[in-house]
Amino acid sequence: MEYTRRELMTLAAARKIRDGEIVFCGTGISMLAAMAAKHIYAPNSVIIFETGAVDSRLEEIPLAVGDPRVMYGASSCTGLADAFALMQNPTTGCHVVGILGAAQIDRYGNLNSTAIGEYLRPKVRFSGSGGACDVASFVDRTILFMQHERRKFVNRVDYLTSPGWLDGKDGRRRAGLPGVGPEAVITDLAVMAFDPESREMFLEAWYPGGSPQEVLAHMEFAVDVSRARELEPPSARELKILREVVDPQRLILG
Amino acid sequence: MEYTRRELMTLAAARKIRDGEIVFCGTGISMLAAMAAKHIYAPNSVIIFETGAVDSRLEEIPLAVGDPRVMYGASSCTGLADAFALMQNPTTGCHVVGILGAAQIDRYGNLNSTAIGEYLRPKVRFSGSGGACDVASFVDRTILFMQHERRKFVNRVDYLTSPGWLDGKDGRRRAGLPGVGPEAVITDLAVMAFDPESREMFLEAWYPGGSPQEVLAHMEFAVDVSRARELEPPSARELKILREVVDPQRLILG
Amino acid sequence: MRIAPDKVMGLEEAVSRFVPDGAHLALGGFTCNRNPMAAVYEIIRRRRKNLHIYAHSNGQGVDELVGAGCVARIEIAYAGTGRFAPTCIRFRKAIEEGRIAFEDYSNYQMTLRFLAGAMGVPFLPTRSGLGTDILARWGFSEEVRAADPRLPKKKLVVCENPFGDWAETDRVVLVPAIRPDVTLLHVQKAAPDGTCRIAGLAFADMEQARAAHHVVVTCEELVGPEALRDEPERNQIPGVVVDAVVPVPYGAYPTACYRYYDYDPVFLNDYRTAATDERRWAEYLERWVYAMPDHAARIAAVKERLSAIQADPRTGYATGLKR
Amino acid sequence: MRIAPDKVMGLEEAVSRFVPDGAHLALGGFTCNRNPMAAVYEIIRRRRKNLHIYAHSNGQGVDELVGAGCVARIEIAYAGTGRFAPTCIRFRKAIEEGRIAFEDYSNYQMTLRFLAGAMGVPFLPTRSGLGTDILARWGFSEEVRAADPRLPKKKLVVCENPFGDWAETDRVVLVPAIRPDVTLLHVQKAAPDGTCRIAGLAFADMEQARAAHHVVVTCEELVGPEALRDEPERNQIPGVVVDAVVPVPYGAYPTACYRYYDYDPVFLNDYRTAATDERRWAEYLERWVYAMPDHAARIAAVKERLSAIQADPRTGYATGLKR
Repeated sequence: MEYTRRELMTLAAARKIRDGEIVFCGTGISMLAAMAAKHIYAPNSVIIFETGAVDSRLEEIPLAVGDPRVMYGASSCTGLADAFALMQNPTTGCHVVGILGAAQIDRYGNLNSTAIGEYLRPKVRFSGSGGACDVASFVDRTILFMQHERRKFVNRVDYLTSPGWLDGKDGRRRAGLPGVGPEAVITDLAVMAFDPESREMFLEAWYPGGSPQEVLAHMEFAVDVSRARELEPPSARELKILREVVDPQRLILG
Repeated sequence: MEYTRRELMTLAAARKIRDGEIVFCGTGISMLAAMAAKHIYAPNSVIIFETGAVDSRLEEIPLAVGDPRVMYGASSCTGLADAFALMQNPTTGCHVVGILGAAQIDRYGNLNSTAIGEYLRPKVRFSGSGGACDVASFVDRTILFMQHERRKFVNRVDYLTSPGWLDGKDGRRRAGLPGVGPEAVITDLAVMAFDPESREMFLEAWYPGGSPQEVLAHMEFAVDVSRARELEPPSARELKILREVVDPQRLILG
Repeated sequence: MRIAPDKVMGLEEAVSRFVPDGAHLALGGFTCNRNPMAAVYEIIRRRRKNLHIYAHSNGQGVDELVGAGCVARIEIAYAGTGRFAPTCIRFRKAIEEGRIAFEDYSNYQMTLRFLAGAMGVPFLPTRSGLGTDILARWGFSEEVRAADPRLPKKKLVVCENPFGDWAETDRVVLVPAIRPDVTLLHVQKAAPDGTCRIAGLAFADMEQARAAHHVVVTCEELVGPEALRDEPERNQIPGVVVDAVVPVPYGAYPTACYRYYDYDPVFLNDYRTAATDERRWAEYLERWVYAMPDHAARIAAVKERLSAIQADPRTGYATGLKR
Repeated sequence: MRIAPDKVMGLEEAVSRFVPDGAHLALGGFTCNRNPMAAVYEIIRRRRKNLHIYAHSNGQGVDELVGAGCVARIEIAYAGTGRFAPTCIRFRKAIEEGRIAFEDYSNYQMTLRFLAGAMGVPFLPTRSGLGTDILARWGFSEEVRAADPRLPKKKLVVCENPFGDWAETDRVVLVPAIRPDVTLLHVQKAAPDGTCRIAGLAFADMEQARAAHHVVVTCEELVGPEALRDEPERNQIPGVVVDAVVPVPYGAYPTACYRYYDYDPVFLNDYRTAATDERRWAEYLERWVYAMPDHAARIAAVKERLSAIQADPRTGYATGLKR
C-alpha cells in the first residue's frame, strides 16, 4: 500500500504513545499523531492542550491549539494556568507524553524554536517557545518531530528554547528539571532515540527504502547507527484510520 | 426611638463605609454592617466574601461566609484563591474596607482570634484566623468589632493573629505590609480610632448614655479621651432599614 | 489521579482503598457548606486513626473527625460553622485538652499551599502574615519536622524580594506546598470518568483536588458519560485527577449543597448541644454514626426534615428557612 | 478597576481613554481565537505609537499592531496563528529588521507573570526554563531595565528551594509580575457593570484582566444588568475589575469566537499573502483598517462570508468549514 512520509512520521510517533497516557499536543503533525494514537493504539489516552482543554474529543482537526475545535466534548475547559499546572504537578505530569517540534535540534534533544543567528538580530525569527519550553521542562517524556535536514540537526542550537537532555548524562537532574526527558525524534527519514546512559541521540530505525547512510548525510553531527533497523511500514488498518477518521480533509497530512 | 447597643454598633460601623468601596465581610455583625451600609449610605458599595462571591445581593442574611446565601445574585462566584488575590492586588485591594472581629485587641489594633493562654496548650481555643489575617495584611483599611471588656482590650495579645499597626508608627511598612491599616474599633460602648502619627488607639466617641470614664474602665490599657464626643444616636430611618430590610428575622441583631 | 472511563464505586470501597490509618487527608467545602459528610461518617464508622488533616475553613467535617478520635494532627486556618458554632466544639476541646497536634495558618495561606501542590512547585509567595504569630509560632517543632519526611522543614519562610522593589514589595512570606494522600469532595454532578460540575462557589475544591495523589468524589447526581461534555467550561475538575466517583444523595448533609438543599439548622443546633457534653457526644456518635449502616440510613432517619431544607430553584437555598 | 453600574461606551471612547501612546498593553485570546480585534483595529486607526505589549500566544492581534507600527516593545511567548501563519509574518519582519525590542518567555511563564500581577505579588515560581536560553538571554539589558521603572530589574531569577528538598525540588525559576496599564478582552457576553461570561476556553483572560490597572471588554452581546447573575459561577470576570464595556458584534473577527463564529480561513489566508509583501501590506492596512470608519463597516465589507463561519450550536464552531 502506498503511503507518504508524513503519514509514516505520524504513525511512527503514534506508535510510541501508550494506552492510559495523557498526550500533550502542539500544533500540526503532533495533533495528528495524538489523534492517530487514540484511534488506533491507545483508546484510553487523554488528549490535552496547553490552552486548557482536557480530554478533547477532536471531532475535526484543529489548526492551532487555540482552535475552538479543541474544546469539543472535553472533560474540562479552563485556561493555560490550569493546563500547565497539570503538567508541572508530578502526580499527573509523570503520565504526560509531550509531542513537540522545532526548527533546530542538537544531539541531546535540545530544541530551538526561537531564532536562527543572533538572538537580538536574528537571520530568521520563529514563533518562540509557546508552551514548548514548559512541556519539555515538566513532563515525563517527550517525542520530538523534526524535518531531517543538516541545518536542523546541528552541533549547537542557536537558541536553546526547550530543554532536552541539556549536556547529557544527568544534565536534567543537575539543572533541577523533573521528568525523564526526550525519548524519540521522529523525522521524515528515521526514528532516533537517546542512549539511556550518555543521553546522546542514536538511530533507532530508518524508513523503508532509506538507509543509515542517508540519515547521517542529513545531519551536522554523527550518531551511532549500530542499533538501527528498518521501520515497519504502515499497515492497511493504520492508514485507513489515519486517512478516514483522523484527517479526512488532509488538512495536516497535506 | 429605642434601640439596642448591637443596633448602634452595626450602624456606627456602617456609617464608616463610603460609597463605591468594596466591603469585605466576615461572619455575624460585620455582615450586618456591610448590608446596612449598602442599604442606607453606600448603594454602590460592593460586598465580597473570602469564599469567592463578589458583589453579592444578600437577599437573606448569611450565617457564615460559606452560607449558600452569599452566592445569591453575585457578579461572580469563584473560590478563595480569587477572592484573596482581589484583596492582595493593590489595584482592587486599595478600595477594600475589611470588617473584622476578634477575641483580643491591643492599643495598636492587633487582633487575636486564635487562643488565650499558651498557644500550644491554650486555656481557650478559638476558631483561628480564617481570612482575618489575610484581610488585615492586604486591604487598605479595616474596621474592627469588639466587645468592650477589660480582658479583651489588653496590653499584649496572647497570639497576634491579624496585623493592626503592629508596634505603631510605621510598623506596618517596616514589616513589609501594604495597606493603610485599622481605622476604627466599634464596640458595645464606643467608637475608637487610631492616631495618624503614633497609631495608638484613642476614644473617638462614646455611646449616648455612657461616658469616657465608663469606656476606660473596660480596658486594660489607657487611651486618650481628649478628642472624644458623644455619638449621634441612630435615626428612625437607619433603624427602620436595619430592622425591616437588613435583618427582619433578627438572626444576628438578636 | 487515574485514567479510566468508569470509576464508580461504593463509599465503603472508596474509603477502604483511599483512606487508610495515618492518611494525609484534605476536605473540600467550607464551614457549613458542601462538606463531604457522607465520606467523613464512613471514615468514622471504619474507626480510622492517626489521620493528618489539611483544612482551610472546614467546619462540620473536621469537627466530627476530631471528635471521633480519628485525627492525630491538623494544619488549619479556621474551625467553625458560622453562627452554629463560631469555634468548632470538639476541635476546641481536643486542643485545650492536648489531644491533637495542630498548626495554624490563614485561609489564603492554606489555599496557596493547596495551589502550590496543584502546581507542582515547593512554595508560593504572599504578603499575608508578615509581623504576626502565624509566622512566629510553629505548631510542629523543628525536631518533629526534621524527623518526618511528610512535613516541610519549615512552617513558613520570609524572603526578600529578589526583583528589588518590583510590585512595591520588600518581602514576602513563602508558604510550602501540600500534597495530601487523598482529597475528599462532595459535588453536585459527576460523570463516571470523574468529570465534576460544581454549582455555586467552588471554595478551594479545585486546588485541593489537583494537589492530592488521590481524589474521592461523592456526588448528588451521577450523570451519563457524555452529560457534562456539552459545556466543558462549566466543569471545574477534569476526570483525570479523580480516582473514585461515589453517588451519595444528601452526601453533604447536615451541611448545605447549593441548588439541592440547605444546611439543616435543627440538626446543627442539636449537634452543638451534643458536642458540648462528653456523655451526649458519645451518644451522638453511637446513634448517628456507628449505628447507621450507611449514609442512606442516616438520611432516612431525618427524612421528615428534608422538605424544609429543599433548595428554592430561584435562590439555590431554602428561602425563608427558620434558622 | 471601576465601580459603577453602567460602564457601556463606544470603542472610540474606550480606546481614547484607556490606550494612550506608550501604554503597556495586554491582549486576551489565543492565536486565532477570541483576539480583541475590533479594539486592535481601533488602536491602529488612531495611530497609537510606542505601545509595550505583553502577550502569551497572541497571534492575529499582535501581528496587526506590530505591522501597523504601533509597537515599540513586546514581551512574548509565541507569535503565530497555527497553520495560517506558524510564525506571525509582520512580527517576524519587525524582529529581523530590528524595528522592535522584544524579550522571550514561555507560555506558562507569561501566564504566571499575569497571575502574579493579579495576585499582587512580585513573582511566582515555576520549574519552566531551567537550563534554557529563555533564562540566559535577556531582550532588555540590565542598563535598559535600571533606567525604566516599568521594567523589572531582572528578567528571571533562579532561586534555591528554601524548604530544602520539599516537593523534590532543588531550585525554581521566579518570574516577575506584570501589571499592564490596560488589558483588552473580547468575550461572548457582558453586563453593563462589566460582569463577563466567557464560553469555552478562557485562555489567560482571567489573569490578564485581574493583573491590569484598567480593563476594556468588547462583547458579542450586551445583556441586561441581571442576566448573568442567576448563575454567577459561570462568570469568569466580576464587574469590579472592568472599566469599559463595548458591545461589538464580530469583535473577534477574523479570529474565532466560540459558539458565535469560527475564524475566517479565507481572510486569514488573504492576510498571510498581504503580510508577506510591503506594498500589499500597506494596501491591506489602508483598505481594511484606515479606510474603515469602524468595526461594523469592516464586518459589512465581508458580510457574504459570515454565513460560512457561523457556529454550529452542537459544536460551537463552523462544522465542516472549508479550511
